[in-house]
Amino acid sequence: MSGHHDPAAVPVVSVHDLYFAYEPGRPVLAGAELALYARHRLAVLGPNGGGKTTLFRLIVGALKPDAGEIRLDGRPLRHTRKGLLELRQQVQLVVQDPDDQLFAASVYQDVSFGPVNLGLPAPEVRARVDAALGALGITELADRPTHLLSFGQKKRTAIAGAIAMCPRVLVLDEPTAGLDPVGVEALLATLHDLHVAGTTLVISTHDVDLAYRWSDEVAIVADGTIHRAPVDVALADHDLLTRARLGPAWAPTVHTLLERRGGLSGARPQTAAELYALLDTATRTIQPSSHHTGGAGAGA
Amino acid sequence: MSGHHDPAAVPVVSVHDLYFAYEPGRPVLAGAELALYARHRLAVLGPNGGGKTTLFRLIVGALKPDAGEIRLDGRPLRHTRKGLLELRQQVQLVVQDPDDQLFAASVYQDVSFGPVNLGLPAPEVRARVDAALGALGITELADRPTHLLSFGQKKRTAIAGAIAMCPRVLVLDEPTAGLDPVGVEALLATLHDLHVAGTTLVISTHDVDLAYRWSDEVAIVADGTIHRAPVDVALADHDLLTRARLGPAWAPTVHTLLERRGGLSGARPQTAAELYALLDTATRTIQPSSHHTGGAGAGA
Amino acid sequence: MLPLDTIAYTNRWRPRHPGEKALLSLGLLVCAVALPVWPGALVVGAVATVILFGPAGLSVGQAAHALRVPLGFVVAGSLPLLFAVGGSTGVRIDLHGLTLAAQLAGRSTAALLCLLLFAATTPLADVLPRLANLGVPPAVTEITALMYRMLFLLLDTVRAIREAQASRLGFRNWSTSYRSLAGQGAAVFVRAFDRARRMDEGLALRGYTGSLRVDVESRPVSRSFVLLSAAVLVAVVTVTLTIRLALQ
Amino acid sequence: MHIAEGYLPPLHAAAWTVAAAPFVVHGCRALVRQVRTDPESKLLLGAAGAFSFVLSALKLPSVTGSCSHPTGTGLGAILFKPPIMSVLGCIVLFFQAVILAHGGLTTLGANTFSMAIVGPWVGYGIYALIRKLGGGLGVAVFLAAALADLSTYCVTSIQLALAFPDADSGVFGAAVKFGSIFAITQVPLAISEGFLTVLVIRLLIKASPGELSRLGVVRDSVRRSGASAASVGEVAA
Ligand SMILES: Nc1ncnc2c1ncn2[C@@H]1O[C@H](COP(=O)(O)OP(=O)(O)OP(=O)(O)O)[C@@H](O)[C@H]1O
Ligand SMILES: Nc1ncnc2c1ncn2[C@@H]1O[C@H](COP(=O)(O)OP(=O)(O)OP(=O)(O)O)[C@@H](O)[C@H]1O
Ligand SMILES: [Mg+2]
Ligand SMILES: [Mg+2]
Repeated sequence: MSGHHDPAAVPVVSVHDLYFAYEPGRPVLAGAELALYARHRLAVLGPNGGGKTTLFRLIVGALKPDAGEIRLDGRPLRHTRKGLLELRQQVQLVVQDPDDQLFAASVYQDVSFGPVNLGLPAPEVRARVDAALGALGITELADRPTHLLSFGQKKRTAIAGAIAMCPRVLVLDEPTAGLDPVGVEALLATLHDLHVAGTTLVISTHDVDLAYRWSDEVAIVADGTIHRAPVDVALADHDLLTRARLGPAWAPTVHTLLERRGGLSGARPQTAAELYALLDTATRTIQPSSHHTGGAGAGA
Repeated sequence: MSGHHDPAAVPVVSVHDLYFAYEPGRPVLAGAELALYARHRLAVLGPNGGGKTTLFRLIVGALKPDAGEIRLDGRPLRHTRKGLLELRQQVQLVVQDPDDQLFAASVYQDVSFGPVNLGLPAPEVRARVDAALGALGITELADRPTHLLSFGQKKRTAIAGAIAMCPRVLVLDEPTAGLDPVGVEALLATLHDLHVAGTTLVISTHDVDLAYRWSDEVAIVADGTIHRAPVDVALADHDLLTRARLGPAWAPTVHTLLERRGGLSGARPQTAAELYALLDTATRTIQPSSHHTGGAGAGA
Repeated sequence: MLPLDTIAYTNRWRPRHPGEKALLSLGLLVCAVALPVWPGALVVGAVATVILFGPAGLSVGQAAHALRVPLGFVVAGSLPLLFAVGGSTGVRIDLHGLTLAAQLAGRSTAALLCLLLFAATTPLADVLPRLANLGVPPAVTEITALMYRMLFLLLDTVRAIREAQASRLGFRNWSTSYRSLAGQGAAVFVRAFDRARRMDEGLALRGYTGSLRVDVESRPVSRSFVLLSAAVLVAVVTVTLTIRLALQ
Repeated sequence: MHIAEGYLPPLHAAAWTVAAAPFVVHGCRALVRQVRTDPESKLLLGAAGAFSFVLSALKLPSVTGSCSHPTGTGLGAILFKPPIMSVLGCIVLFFQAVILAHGGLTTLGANTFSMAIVGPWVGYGIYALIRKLGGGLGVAVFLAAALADLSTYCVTSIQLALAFPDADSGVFGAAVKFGSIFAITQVPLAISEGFLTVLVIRLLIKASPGELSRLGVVRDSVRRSGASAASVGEVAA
């Protein structure tokens, strides 16, 4: 997979033996470990209240760990004004509810906030905003007031605001929640472009199938720790999945079941479309005659 | 399917040639038709901004249609105080964001709001609240302040508040959004109990697979109209799905593809588990020898 | 949610610099108030109406909807002028008051049309960030912009809560209504501060360290629009004063 | 109780603007100072302002069957103190003028004076006085909210009377005239608002005691205030 990292490389951001509790005695994270490498795509899964959002808030410095360390390019993060400023130029978080992040009256103004704060000259600000709006496909919304946007449009604006900071790591908390399937595809296309452009991407999701098809690696946050594994390993570990209140991803499960049965060949499918294609090929190979007669029966 | 209705029956709630626009000239619904029968389970699908929430707000009388009619037990709804009062004793809506519904200081107080407003005597109020809390499994939260609940707990409290009104029709706007897979199962179990108890259930969702496994019928809200069809018909109509920005449900799709290939027998699976069972049986039937050896390979 | 606000964003004059529109509409507003009511109100009112429905492209329906409530205030406020109290007769119809009430209604209506011309063409998103240029302290303009943003979030919350309460029969009678309303007030308070807290964090993540400065869309000032506006204002003053002199 | 756009003669409009200006400027100074020492409070102030706007958009049931709105000045003053309210109230009135066409820009000074200055000061003064005299929270809140509303409407009547004195009885007669006409709607409304504000504060003590004590509305002992609020509830019920 394109995102697999060189094990000797220094992670952009890493988390070491992290402890955090909102209330004393009830730790949300206890000994969490995580590393984000350049161009990595990580999906964070876990039960409600497992600590995904908390982890993200720690990574971007919104919360201060009780113990443990967060490192940026191998150097420990200091929770000073300066340290945080540096961190936030590298790592941007898009929170789940876009209304928490949009404050300005118009889309253009809102997206310009980060670059203006960075103290960039006006033409540079304008260029960054235009690029961010373009990347999200919302150039024509620039003049629209934030309060008249639909949910999906707000989400894109919030992401554009983060991208305008040109972060090396972009963390998105449940970016697909509330989007319709086509909206999800559009978002994934945007994330793909960012991935190609070299951004490290982290998303949290409750959708195992999405994690399966999108990420290089998954991190499962449950019981205070983080279990990291390549996608296909993690999603085949039924104990882990049960503990994390997750189900298996269906495409690999079906594939595995069919493989046992024989007759399916080729790489493990990453998406529904790939599995369908595989099944279709298999159908054609084995019983070419029945291919076009069976179609009508689907809806009966 | 258990929910299939007698075509001669009078629907509990029906919607006839409904027109509605928030802004003149931009209708959200234009000629919508829908009927909810007793003990029916309907899933409403559609793109973002398609009009699902708007339809629900019209059905519960929060919005007044520009034209067309809503009927309760066959009698046209009048948007008078009295007419709405009658409607609201029969039909309850649980909105997507539970924060929009919870305003009282404690869970118990919030759930008791409706029964108290009905003017019931205190013991009856208590009985209803206890029953509702019990049905949602949140009896032990009764004294907790609503704003300290987790998202899933808030959701349950909001549903309990609606159930305490003992409605014949319960409408839920995206009830599974933001819940983890186990949370979704728990919710579905609750809905199943309500279904068994005779409540008509309507949910909206972006999850085609959920609609497929849960509902008797789906209604697709797109382009101002509502396309109604039994689940397996609707979810096999690719044109309709494309127009509604939806993908196909995967369990029936895989099943269909496998049927073409031959070797699968039995009823169309409703859930992932059923399909897996089917595949597993098929595997065993065809190649009993490979069954227990293939398992480990899944994660490799 | 607030129709006039929405209209402003889709209005034909949206791309114009807010200063241009302020010059024209607020200039007319000053004329409406400062010039002699007769014939000033008539002249200003007529000019504002023509601009509103002509170049600014507002529809009659939109204007009627926006002006319904404020015109109600004007009418209600004029009624007390129709009679005099406390004289020998106690209460009597005051004929002089009739002229006064008519003048008042005329001036107010004309002024309202000017206000509408500004409000329906000039969205606050364009105005607020530029208030700093007028000498308003940045802290105040930024808080104003935040209020504007949060306003809509809270209005939506109130709407949703009101609907949910109505659906659970919260407005069945007086006592349930008060309970519901108090619930709304409290819920809005809690939500407002929760919003502030969450937005504070959301902004911190975007590099917020105390300043909410943003880049404002550039809107070139059209010299011809400014000159035409000035000409309209001069014409309004001249015509009004001329008619006034001719009448005397 | 807004005075509509263009309703006041130019001299009156200007005079009320001049009268309101020092209060608003003083409030602005206080606000700028607070924001400088505590930049985080910017968002809280934005929320407070938005809350004030939305409060005045709540629909009160009224005797006439139609709906009317509370002024919210009493509650705002208790929660955020009068100097801040003079700025927030002025901004709210500005918003109401340019996005609802309620009130107006030429009458902004006069409306600010009655709704954002006199109302909050009267409300807060009464609240502080009753609390100092050992009165219960409920009574203090009720009177503060009701009298803030009433004082606003009295000032508005006087503003109108000064602009349009009665032919027979002059300014005083006109004030009585305007006052008694608005009294039909305003007196029940003020009482309504008083009750409502008590209920709101009571809920707030339960729902966000932290915020209230930060704003200085309740002191250390939340339990004691909770108890007094409960007795207030009996008054209101
Ligand atoms: N501000 C807070 N104060 C106290 N406890 C909190 C706070 N935020 C979260 N928690 C608690 O911390 C735990 C982890 O919450 P978190 O939001 O990180 O979970 P999550 O994995 O993001 O869940 P979800 O899938 O529901 O978004 C939960 O038990 C939650 O109740
Ligand atoms: N209060 C409102 N004022 C104006 N327009 C609105 C309002 N609420 C919704 N709309 C518009 O009406 C259309 C339908 O919205 P609705 O919320 O019903 O869609 P939905 O199907 O529920 O979408 P989603 O899947 O995103 O929840 C959208 O175009 C939306 O922008
Ligand atoms: Mg979370
Ligand atoms: Mg919706």
